[in-house]
Amino acid sequence: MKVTVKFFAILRERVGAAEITKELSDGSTVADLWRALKEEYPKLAPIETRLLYAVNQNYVKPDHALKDRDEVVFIPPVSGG
Amino acid sequence: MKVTVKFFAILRERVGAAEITKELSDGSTVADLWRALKEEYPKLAPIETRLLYAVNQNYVKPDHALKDRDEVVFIPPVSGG
Amino acid sequence: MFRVVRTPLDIHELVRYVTEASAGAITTFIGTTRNNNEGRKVIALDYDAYPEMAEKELRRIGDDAKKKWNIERMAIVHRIGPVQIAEASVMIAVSAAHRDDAFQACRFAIEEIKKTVPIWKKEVFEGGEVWIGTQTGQPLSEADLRQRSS
Amino acid sequence: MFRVVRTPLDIHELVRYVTEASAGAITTFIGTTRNNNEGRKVIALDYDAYPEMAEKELRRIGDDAKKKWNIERMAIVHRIGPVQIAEASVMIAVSAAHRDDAFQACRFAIEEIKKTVPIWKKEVFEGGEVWIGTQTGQPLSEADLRQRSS
Repeated sequence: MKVTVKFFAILRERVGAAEITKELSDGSTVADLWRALKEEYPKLAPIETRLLYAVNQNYVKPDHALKDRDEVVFIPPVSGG
Repeated sequence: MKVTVKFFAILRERVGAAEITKELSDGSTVADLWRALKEEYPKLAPIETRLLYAVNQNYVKPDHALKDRDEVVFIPPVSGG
Repeated sequence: MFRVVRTPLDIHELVRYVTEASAGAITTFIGTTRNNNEGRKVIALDYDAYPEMAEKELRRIGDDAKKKWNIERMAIVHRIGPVQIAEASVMIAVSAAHRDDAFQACRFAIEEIKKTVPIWKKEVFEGGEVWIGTQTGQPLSEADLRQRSS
Repeated sequence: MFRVVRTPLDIHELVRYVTEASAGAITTFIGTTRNNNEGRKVIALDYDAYPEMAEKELRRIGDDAKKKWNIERMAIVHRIGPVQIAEASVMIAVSAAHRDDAFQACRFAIEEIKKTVPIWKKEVFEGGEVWIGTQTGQPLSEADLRQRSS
């Protein structure tokens, strides 16, 4: 399956892209995707512990199973306002 | 001595004037002035218990002694905002 | 900026006045004429004031707020005369470095206005009119009064 | 009205939106760029957002506020992109029949925005820039997260 990953704020700067498509094996979770991204973009590792996870614009837990064409966003601590 | 009395809100309606000049004997207090006004304008009596008193734009107590040319205002419960 | 005026109020004017480079937060309060009160259908409010003393009391509220909270600027403008449904009778704006001060000072200002500023509203409703406060209002306590007249 | 925009914010627009004949109180909060933060001289803030989800979370805040307080209308607009000193990054307006509800709901909204809405600010200061929150911020608790993802 393929998922879209969008990057914002510090993650976009670390990755150097606003959006990528990622091929994953069926049954992959959000945590699996994050592990794969860290291998591809080692600069992502230092901010790992403070992330939240959104799939199709809803917050989910890291063990959430992904489906084909999901939109995944990793959310560092927010600072709006 | 002479003092100026300004009337606002319900008091102006009861008195039918926005401002009057009142001749008082020396040593008169705010309470004395109010008693004199009540005689002149009996419609003032019902609202007496809830009044505050201002002389020259400062709140004072009813036993405050008036001086010539003071500006006196009787203040019913405020309701701004 | 502490004023009693007869013209419609403009929230931009107050916000502009309190805007400061050193402030991160601005709070405002706007009091508007509500179309109902205690079961009566309200047509309009008609405000009267003792203007010189009212402005003096508004300034006193600003001074007190500055002593209590770490705020940058405060503006209060109260309209008098007739104020139609959904129109604003009072606007308050407060700026502060941090939002907690701005919220608390703004709330303080409107509560004080309703207690000590010589402004009165007459409610014009379907079937009559009444000066609000005169029937039911409580005057300042002796303690408040001592403080005020000191 | 719950929006994420790239253009300067207008307090009139929000106030007009929440104005209601049945409301007697409007509160607003405006967050502005402060010229200093933790001893740094700030030049500007630069906001980024996940816009679709941010607007969804802003709406969720409005829905939660309506459940908690007796309010009429709420508007929240957050600006993204560069926001210069003294310019507004966020504006909230709330109308209610009575002021206590308006104040509480407005305060609730800004606190929630800072906790759950996917918007981030980069502080551009003399000598560098930093994404605020990333260094020191706490993520949502497990309890918060459960609530959010339900």
